[in-house]
Amino acid sequence: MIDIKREDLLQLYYYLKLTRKLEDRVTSLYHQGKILGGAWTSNGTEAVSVGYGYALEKNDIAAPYFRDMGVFLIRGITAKRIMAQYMGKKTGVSGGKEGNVHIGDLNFGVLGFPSHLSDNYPVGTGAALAFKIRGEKRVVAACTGDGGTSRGDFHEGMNFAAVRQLPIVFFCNNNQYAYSTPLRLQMAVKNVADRSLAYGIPGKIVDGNNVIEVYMAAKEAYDKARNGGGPTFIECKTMRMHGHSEHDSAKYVPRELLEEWKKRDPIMNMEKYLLENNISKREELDDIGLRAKEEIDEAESFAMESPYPKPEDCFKGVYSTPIPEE
Amino acid sequence: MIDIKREDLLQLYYYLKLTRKLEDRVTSLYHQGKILGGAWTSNGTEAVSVGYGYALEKNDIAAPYFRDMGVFLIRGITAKRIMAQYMGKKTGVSGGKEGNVHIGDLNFGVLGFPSHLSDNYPVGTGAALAFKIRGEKRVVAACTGDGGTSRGDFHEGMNFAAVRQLPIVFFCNNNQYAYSTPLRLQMAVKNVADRSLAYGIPGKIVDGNNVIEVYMAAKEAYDKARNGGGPTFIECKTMRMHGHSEHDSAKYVPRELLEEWKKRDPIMNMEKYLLENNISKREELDDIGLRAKEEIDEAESFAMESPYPKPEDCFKGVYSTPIPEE
Amino acid sequence: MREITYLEAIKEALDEEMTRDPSVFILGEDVGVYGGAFRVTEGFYEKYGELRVLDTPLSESGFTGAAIGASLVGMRPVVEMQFADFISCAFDQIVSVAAKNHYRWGAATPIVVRAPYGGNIHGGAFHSQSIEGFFFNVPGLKIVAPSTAYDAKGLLKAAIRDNDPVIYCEHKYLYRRIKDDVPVEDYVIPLGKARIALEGTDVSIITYGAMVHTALEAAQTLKGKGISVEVVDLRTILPLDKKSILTTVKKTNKAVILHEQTKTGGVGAEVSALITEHCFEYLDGPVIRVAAPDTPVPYSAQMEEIFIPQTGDVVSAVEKLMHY
Amino acid sequence: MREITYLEAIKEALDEEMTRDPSVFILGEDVGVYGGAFRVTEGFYEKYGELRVLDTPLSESGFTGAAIGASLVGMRPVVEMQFADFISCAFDQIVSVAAKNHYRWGAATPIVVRAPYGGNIHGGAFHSQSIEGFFFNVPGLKIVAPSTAYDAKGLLKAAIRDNDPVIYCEHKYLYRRIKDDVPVEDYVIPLGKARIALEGTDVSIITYGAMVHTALEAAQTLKGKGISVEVVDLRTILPLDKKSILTTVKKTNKAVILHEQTKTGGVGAEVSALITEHCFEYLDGPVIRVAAPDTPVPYSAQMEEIFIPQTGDVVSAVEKLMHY
Ligand SMILES: Cc1ncc(C[n+]2csc(CCOP(=O)(O)OP(=O)(O)O)c2C)c(N)n1
Ligand SMILES: Cc1ncc(C[n+]2csc(CCOP(=O)(O)OP(=O)(O)O)c2C)c(N)n1
Ligand SMILES: [Mg+2]
Ligand SMILES: [Mg+2]
Repeated sequence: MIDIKREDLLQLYYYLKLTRKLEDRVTSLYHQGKILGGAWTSNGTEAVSVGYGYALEKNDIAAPYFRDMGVFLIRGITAKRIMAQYMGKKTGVSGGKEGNVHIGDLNFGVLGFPSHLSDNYPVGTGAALAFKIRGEKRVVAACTGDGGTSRGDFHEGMNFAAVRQLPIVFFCNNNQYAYSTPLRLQMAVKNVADRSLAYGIPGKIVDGNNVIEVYMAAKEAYDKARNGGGPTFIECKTMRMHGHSEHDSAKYVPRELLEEWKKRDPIMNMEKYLLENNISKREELDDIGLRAKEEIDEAESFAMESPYPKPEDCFKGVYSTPIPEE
Repeated sequence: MIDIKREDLLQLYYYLKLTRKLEDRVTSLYHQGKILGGAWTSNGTEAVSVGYGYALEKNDIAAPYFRDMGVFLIRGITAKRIMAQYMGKKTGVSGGKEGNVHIGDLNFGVLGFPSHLSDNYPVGTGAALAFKIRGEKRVVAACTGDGGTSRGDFHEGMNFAAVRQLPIVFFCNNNQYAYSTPLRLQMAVKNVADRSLAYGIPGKIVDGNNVIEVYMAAKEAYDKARNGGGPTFIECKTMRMHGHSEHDSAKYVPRELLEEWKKRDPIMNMEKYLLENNISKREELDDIGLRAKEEIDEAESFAMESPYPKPEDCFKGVYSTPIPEE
Repeated sequence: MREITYLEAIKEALDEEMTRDPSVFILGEDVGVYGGAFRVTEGFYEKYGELRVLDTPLSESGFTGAAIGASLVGMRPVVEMQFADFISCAFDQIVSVAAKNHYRWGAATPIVVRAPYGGNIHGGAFHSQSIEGFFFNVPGLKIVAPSTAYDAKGLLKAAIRDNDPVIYCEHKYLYRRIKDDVPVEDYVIPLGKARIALEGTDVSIITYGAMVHTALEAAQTLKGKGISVEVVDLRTILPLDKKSILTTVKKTNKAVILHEQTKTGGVGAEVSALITEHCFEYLDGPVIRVAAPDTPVPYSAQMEEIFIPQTGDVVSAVEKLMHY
Repeated sequence: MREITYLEAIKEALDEEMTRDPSVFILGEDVGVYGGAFRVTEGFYEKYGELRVLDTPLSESGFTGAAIGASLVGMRPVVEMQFADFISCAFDQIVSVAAKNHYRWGAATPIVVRAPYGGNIHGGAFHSQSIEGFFFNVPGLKIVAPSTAYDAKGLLKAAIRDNDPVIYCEHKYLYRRIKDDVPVEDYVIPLGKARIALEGTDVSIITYGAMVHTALEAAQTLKGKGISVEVVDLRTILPLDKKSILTTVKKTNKAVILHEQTKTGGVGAEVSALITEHCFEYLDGPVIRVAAPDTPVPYSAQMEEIFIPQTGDVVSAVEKLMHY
């Protein structure tokens, strides 16, 4: 029996459910034409963001990418604000300036996700550098996709963090595909974690569909980083169960592959674990699921009823310190 | 006894001498104020460019960086044109448009060096891709410095070449420093070659002060690439014996380190090898040295006597196909 | 003749050029098996094989640099940016290598970089940008921005056959929204030449890309008000067709410049400067620019609608100028 | 007061700001032990230690991104590009992340990117560029370009204390060539405000950076010819000080814009467009631009001399305008 408090295990389960339910709702709202623009979800890979997000401490910083819904929710960015963001409402995380998963809020220690994949690797590294300069015992968690690891910024961020032994843990949500591009056209190594050898950063591989495994690995790496042990790279092997975005039927993914992974659904895994080890009961889990559902119901109505931003909002906020026009 | 024809061994020696003499001449001309702008040399590391350059075949392509004088000379870009380029003359490689080591000439299969380090890794990869698409048995040799391997383009070029198993061999002139920056601030791995693990590209380490070792390793890797075996990365361990450029006294380099490496001078090494194995005699080597010296003397007078470009040349050549202004 | 969409026109140009010339090939993210995020290269992978329609790793600098290298040894690569916005990651290769190769060492770099750009698709700051401003001050590059299916095909063929690096700005909003007559026979539209999209006598609207349609709509409305508008479609924005710009202004003596790109430092600034520099004495009034405000592209529909210049904005600008 | 060089002024600003505010730190290539390629940070490593004067790996995108990240959690990083030209490698981080953070998610990004730019040093295409054009069409950025030691110090302090990303264009040619009075007391020069470098009545030369000195020389010559020139030093080029630009033109009714940056799509185009847009009726003649030709920076002295605008070019441009 691994030593995670029962309440933490139940919280992990709760966030898995909340993430799944939020994104499932987004999916159906998208098909009803109630979402503005596109809709991306992390379906099937929720254990990654929930696991590494939950292992962070309050003052730590997350530099996520766009399949990290669990992180947003765990850090305290509410389902209401996220749902409103999907609908382009004034009450959304960005007041309507940004959409869907392009989320960031310093009040909750979440650095904004720039579409350009892996840009947050160097950015996260910089936050970790600040902590080292100031001698603060805080860590950064940065995440990207398997495709994102092919970018120069992945290389430059990892290398700088390694040279300066910064308090940052790099995660990769290896969901087998980058849009339609399979791993074999993305890299010539067997594991994404093999990439970390180039930097002298220890690379770990975990089952990305097992939230406890992700959580434990993250916690261990954070502790190490927090105590001056330097960065770790953690590859979470999982599978993207939806298309790249909700408009994509993903015909390019072999059905058998999906069937295989369906049997390893992260929520199912967690339920099984909690029940078989008598940590929880069916009823309790159902209650948690219900709580999550209600939260999403509220989020949806909140978002639906929220006002749209004013057109003039467009002109505001380009600068933090605008130069007064006389 | 390794199997390199005697004439090849003597040619390798000749190009080592020619490179050294050309760059030494540039250095003294620089201090006499006869060079336009700065002067960079490869002093102490000549075996790298001479070794990998000499191993190339006529139709192969070089994507060099700025300490690859041996490659320029071996490919057929004459000392005259190079010296004239250093002086900003019309007869220089670029007709005065470019200076010093910013050299390229497709007539000799040399892709131009863009200052931005490692930009030539993806560029070289593209030339190799063209050969693969057309089914030509040609290879590309790309080179950069140890510092250059920290750039994103190093990562993106290596990764693409590996995924597509392209006919390219990547070299790194590891001369211990990037300007004033020592390896320990550049990377957290022991060998630059460790970086190649991230791509599934075999990494080799050779003595960069032993031209025969560099030549043999390059030849072997070219043969492999030429026959569909994919890319190889070759780290040439050596030492930059001058400053970053001729204006830099390199106080930041420990004198003892230079003393150590002085004993391993690549030209001295080669002379020793040729004499001890009775491949050549003192007189013959002196003749070769004299031939090299004369070539540089001619190059200098040619450059000195050459005209400067016309000011109006400035406006020409921006486009290959200019749009006629009516 | 038959009508095809802007997207079909791009697709046809690529297809015909690849058939005509074995040195033409395509590389980018998801252009192969998937046929591209916008389906522009659908079926190409099956038709031309995996070595001429290459799915690349997620690395814009890497595959753009590779395109440059391939072009230096005789190929004519067409790079697809999944969205124009990601061209920022390839900026160095385009500006430091491609743009300067010919001047620095005499090497032609015949690459085309396809940049699906522009707003009105609820894409936000990273899927809606007009990126011509990144490159407009970089000598050595050519930039085109077709507004019709006819131009999309003819300009892409010209770009592919040209020996210089060309950034081909294709407007995402037009992909499936416009259709026009496109000949089946091979044709090219010369780079660097603008066209008169509508003849007029009172005022000139100089524009390009999707805004050409906004200009034509505005011209319709203004016609009803008795104002005859000449609409000039630049087609190529780098280098600019100075002659056509000056000719129309000398004719109408009034100029309004329209673009979706943000105002400060936009193409309109250069066009305006050229006009005052070269035909100041012909001007009846100030040269007016109608452009997006100096902000990133906002997400919400309400904000994006005032971000992107609308017909009404153009109409009032013209009227303001007429009553100057 | 005492006279110090442009380079010493930059150095003093950095030194004083680092002493004043522990959140200010420096990162870049060779800025530590070596003191920077141009020796701007000489002695800083010894004084502030290796965590506040960081020698980075050779990776502009990486360390610029790191500066952005540090700034998001309370630091005020000053990034040194070894040469401005290499900023092309950091383009994506500056344009996609730094410039858009505040608009997209309300986060201030107080970074300064020092860009040693400009020609006249026989550096060629990769060590002489004016890079303001890369960023001039990007909302969210601020760009400054001091012309004197006094401005160099005051603008750098203002840039460091500002909460937005600022690209600080320091002209390499001026480093040790100019000296002027700089107070020992702390002072800042507000961003976004131009200055009158020379009062005059007949014609305005609007310029910035090293060209301010060329403009002043030209003004001297023209004075001898009885022409009174007003020289406006923009100081900040993004956002532009519209008010000062329009004020001088309304006063002299004639404008010449001068910059070392290449002409097409340069800052001069925007200034020209602003002038015709907002004070057309005040103009006695066309707005003339004197700028570098649309080519990469050539290496040889003979070519570079006609690439970079010379005093004579400015004098004849002004005379041409006076006789218009
Ligand atoms: C630099 C960059 N290029 C292209 C894109 C467009 N794009 C968005 S997601 C995606 C695939 C990402 O794959 P991966 O990194 O594996 O993440 P996943 O979507 O699988 O979670 C691409 C190409 C982007 N966001 N950033
Ligand atoms: C992208 C980029 N950044 C900065 C520079 C400036 N610069 C020129 S050489 C050099 C050091 C290069 O070190 P290394 O790669 O080890 O090559 P070496 O000079 O040692 O041969 C630097 C920083 C550059 N040329 N390119
Ligand atoms: Mg993936
Ligand atoms: Mg080195």
